[in-house]
Amino acid sequence: MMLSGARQGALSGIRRVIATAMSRDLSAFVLPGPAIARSRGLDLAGSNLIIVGTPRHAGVLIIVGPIAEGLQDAAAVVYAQMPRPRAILALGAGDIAPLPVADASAPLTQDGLRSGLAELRRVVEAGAFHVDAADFTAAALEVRIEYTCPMHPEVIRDEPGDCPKCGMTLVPRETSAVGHGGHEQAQNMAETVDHSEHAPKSDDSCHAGHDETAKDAAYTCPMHPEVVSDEPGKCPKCGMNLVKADGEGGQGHEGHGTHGGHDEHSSEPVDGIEPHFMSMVELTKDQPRSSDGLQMEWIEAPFGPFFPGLPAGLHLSLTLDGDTVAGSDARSLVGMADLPGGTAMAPGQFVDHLAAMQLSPIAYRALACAAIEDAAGIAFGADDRRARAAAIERERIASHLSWLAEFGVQTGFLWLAGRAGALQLAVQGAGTAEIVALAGPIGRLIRRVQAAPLMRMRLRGIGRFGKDRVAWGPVDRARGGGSDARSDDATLKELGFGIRVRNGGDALARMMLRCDEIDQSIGLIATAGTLAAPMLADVGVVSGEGAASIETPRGAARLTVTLTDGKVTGAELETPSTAHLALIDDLTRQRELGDALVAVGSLDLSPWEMRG
Amino acid sequence: MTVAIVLLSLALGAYLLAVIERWAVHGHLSLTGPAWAALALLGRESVLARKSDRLFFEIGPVLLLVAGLLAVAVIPLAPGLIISDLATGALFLNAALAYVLVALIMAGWGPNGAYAMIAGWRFLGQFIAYAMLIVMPITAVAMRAESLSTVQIVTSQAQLWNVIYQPIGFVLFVVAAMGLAWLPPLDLPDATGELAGGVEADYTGARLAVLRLGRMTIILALAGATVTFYLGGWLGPWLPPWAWSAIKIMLVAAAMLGVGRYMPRIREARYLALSWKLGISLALANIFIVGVIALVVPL
Amino acid sequence: MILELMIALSVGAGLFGVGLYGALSQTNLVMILMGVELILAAALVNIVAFWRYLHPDEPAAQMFVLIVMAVMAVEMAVGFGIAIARFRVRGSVEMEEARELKG
Amino acid sequence: MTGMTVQMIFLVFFGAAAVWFGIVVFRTHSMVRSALALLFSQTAVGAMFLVMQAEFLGVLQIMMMATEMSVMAIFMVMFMMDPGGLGEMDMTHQKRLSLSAGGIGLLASLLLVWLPDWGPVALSVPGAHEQAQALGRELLGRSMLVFQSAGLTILTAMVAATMVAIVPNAEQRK
Repeated sequence: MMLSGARQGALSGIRRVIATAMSRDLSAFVLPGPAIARSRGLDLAGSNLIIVGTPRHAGVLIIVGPIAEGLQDAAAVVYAQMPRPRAILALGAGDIAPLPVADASAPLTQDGLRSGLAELRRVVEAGAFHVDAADFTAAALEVRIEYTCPMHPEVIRDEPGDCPKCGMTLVPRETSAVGHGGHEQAQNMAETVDHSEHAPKSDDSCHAGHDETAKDAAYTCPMHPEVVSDEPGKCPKCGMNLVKADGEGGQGHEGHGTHGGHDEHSSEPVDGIEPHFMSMVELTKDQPRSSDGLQMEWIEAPFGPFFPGLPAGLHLSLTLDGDTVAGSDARSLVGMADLPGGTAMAPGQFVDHLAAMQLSPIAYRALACAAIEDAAGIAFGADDRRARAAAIERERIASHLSWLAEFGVQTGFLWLAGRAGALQLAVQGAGTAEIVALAGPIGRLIRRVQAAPLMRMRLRGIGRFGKDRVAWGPVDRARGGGSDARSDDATLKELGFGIRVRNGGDALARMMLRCDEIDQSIGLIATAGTLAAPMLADVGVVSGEGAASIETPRGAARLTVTLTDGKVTGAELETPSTAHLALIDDLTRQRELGDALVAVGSLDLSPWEMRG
Repeated sequence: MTVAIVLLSLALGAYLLAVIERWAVHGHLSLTGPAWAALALLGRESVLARKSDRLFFEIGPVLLLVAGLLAVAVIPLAPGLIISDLATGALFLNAALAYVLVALIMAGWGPNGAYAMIAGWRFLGQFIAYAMLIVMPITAVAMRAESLSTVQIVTSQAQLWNVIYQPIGFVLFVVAAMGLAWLPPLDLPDATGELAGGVEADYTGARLAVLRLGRMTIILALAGATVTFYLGGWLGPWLPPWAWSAIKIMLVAAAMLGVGRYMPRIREARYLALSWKLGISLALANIFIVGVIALVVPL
Repeated sequence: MILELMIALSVGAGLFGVGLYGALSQTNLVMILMGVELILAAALVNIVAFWRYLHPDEPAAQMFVLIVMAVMAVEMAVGFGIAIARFRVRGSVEMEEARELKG
Repeated sequence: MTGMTVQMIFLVFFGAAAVWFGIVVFRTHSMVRSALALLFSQTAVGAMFLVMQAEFLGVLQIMMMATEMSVMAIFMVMFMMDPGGLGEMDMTHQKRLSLSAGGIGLLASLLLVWLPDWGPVALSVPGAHEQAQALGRELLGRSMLVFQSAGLTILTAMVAATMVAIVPNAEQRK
């Protein structure tokens, strides 16, 4: 019996002791992330695990639920980055390709976790070392060696040589064989950046440059890039010698093209400068300046999709100038559940399909039910509506607590992380009575967080944006906005709902507001007195248009469905997080790295409900 | 003999600290946990990052450990129980701790990774801002003891511990010490939520074990320095001197490790500004006050 | 005993030679500063050697060492100040390009 | 006599280390390595001080240089176009001149070292404690003025350097 990621070597002597130690001390990296695990009701903190923030320090990869195919490459890289011996524990994951077969599998429940861990410990103790341990390979890991110029990242060759622009020796660089591999290369880890990289490198431009340089070289005039000829000669305009330039040289490939004009071999020797001196001024003149006028190396570092403290599944890649963010590229790797286009779908199936969205399933289930019932013209009794509203409020509490926990991880406030996580697990699936009973501890937590002076110091003024930007839900209400789908909901009016607003529009206001809302939601549930997860009533064979709008924990989501004789044939869904994704660039630009990440975290994005 | 005793107690202290840190970071308290963790680390393969600066990558953790050991060498645990009682002990402590910076820059530059590199340079700024707050309070301490020898500094506190004699210096020194050992909430170089481990991010296996051991040594050395300079070293009633030193050092170290659990990480900009604007002026004021007191009331 | 003095002074001479070469040969301001640092280190070695082997009872020599260290610090501070200012304006601290002072 | 020879051995060792690292500074391509090589050269010099029983000075040198050279390192990374040394580019000029200058300097100083008669050599030095105290009395007594002016110089240099370095006004940020 041997681990999928066993380490070479016979299991004997000291190795037995070490294997025992590994089975005792399981340091785990959670896929897609601890927040998802909690929302699925897994208590990782309480199961004698060490949850680490980087795969390099992990010995076990815990996979929670099936891996979205947008994350498969990333998962492969994460697994590859774990030092051997490494093990996989799959909880209700099903097929986990491209990863090797899991060493222990279990259903996605707390008991499953417990039994799975027990089995895993046995497997690790027995199979941590093996003489014929196999290597792990995946498409995302195949690297190609290419040669690039330290000064001109857009120059890429397949074989070593000199840079056609500055004559420097090209240096080898590894890039992924698959597209965008360069990002996944470094999921959660430092990307292996050249220390000598001066301009923001994006794989697109690299590959584009690669394709272009594959064409045979042209000769162009240093001063007049538009002059391009196939053989060397003099420029018709200024009579200078034409210089050899690669395919993009004459075409001004994003401002780098003009470098072709400063090829030191062609520039006229200036008195006082020795020939063949490499002028840094000319080499760097066209490269972007940073805010303080001091031009640093630009490094593009990935933060996600599995970065500790950031929402799992969010691909956030920051271009760093020193430790200041010079640019950002954020998108969702998972995307939201795609809706039926022409194909008809049974209502129940449609509801489950929408509820499959991570992090706030109940809200979306309720949304789907409401929309379909509206289309079918079904009305409810007050109790039923109250019970649904209460269920959504309960999910709001859990979601905000989960956000607090992640925020605690991000800001290093570990006490908050542990406490909020535990309370979230307690709230999920709790009945009215339990929630009312939990009001005490939750209230204490909230008051303590809201009062913590260092927290104010940390958050005030970070991620502030004005009223002109589009925002939904708590993010909007934290800047004094009034968007809340609950405010025109009769049921919640009966429960005495009144919209909560904070001014300030920065991370601090968002945290304060979410704390307020947790408080408020507990009150609402208490007054409702009843709580039931939404169940779809039986729609007969009817046709019609229906629309519904529900305030999810992240903002208002709107759904319109078309029923044609009992089947859902068309649907339109608007989710809040998609709008928030557009905020990231402004909130991070020219911020110190830590502040930028906190600003992103304070938005409480959910990649699972974005159009990726 | 002395060396053996000191190193043994150092190892014991480091292990206890590891237990405490495990509780502070991961929230479980187990006496055997760190032992298993250390064994597991030694068993894992030690990955060498692609295109890394091999030399720095290897030297960084070792240099960290060596710096810690050198710093420990001038900390008296009891009368006579000190590896070397230098005439310039207090200064030597600074010199040794200064190489923590070099070690972290090496460890940050070595693996050729963005997180590690940023972490290393972050620590440079942090260190330069806070080395001042290590040196200047020590100056005031030495002024009272009229010597740089750590033993004499301890004996000079026979009547009154420096924590009462110069409280400003004590506060500054403790804060600066926590910054120097990058303990939360001042853990900018390995902030999990910002740099996914920072300098530690690319280290695995045995190298990571050395790095963590080195950090434990640094923390112990700084706790020992705090005790020596401000809490009267081995001085205390009833118990034997070595017991007093052990208790004080472990308490200080545990406090340094535990406090970070209950507060968020501080913002880098504000943190540096605090040192340059407030800290250094306070340290100067501290030196002035201590000088005046030393002139007026000989104690 | 005289031999130790000779050794120390020779080391100083070696550092001086290397530093001089560096200060003259490098094109980058920071590298030039490094050369100067080496030259000053040579001076330090010599002063300490003289103090140790010729006038051990003269603390003024040690004081002199402190002054030289201060000079090193000053040189670094001013040099880096100039480097930053120049880099801000010209985007380079390559002395090859500092032609303003070349007649 | 053995003590002497031990001292001699250590002097040779650390001296060789100092010079060797000094050469490495200008030989390596990686800028961070170059800065840290200078650091180790200076540290070796500090170790020589310790060997020559100037304890205070040695420790001070070792301490100061660690921070100073780390700052040097980050400036190298900031200001060089190829800090990783991956491009293996040449950053020297007037090689022949500087080589000859360095060589001549070296030879001249070696001559100066070995030719003259240095007269009687002191065998013993005061202990570290006495040294520290004597130095303190010297600094705060006879040489107070010099020391004060050195301090003022540093202060002035710090202020001046900062003034030169910071952005003069907001519009230059653009």
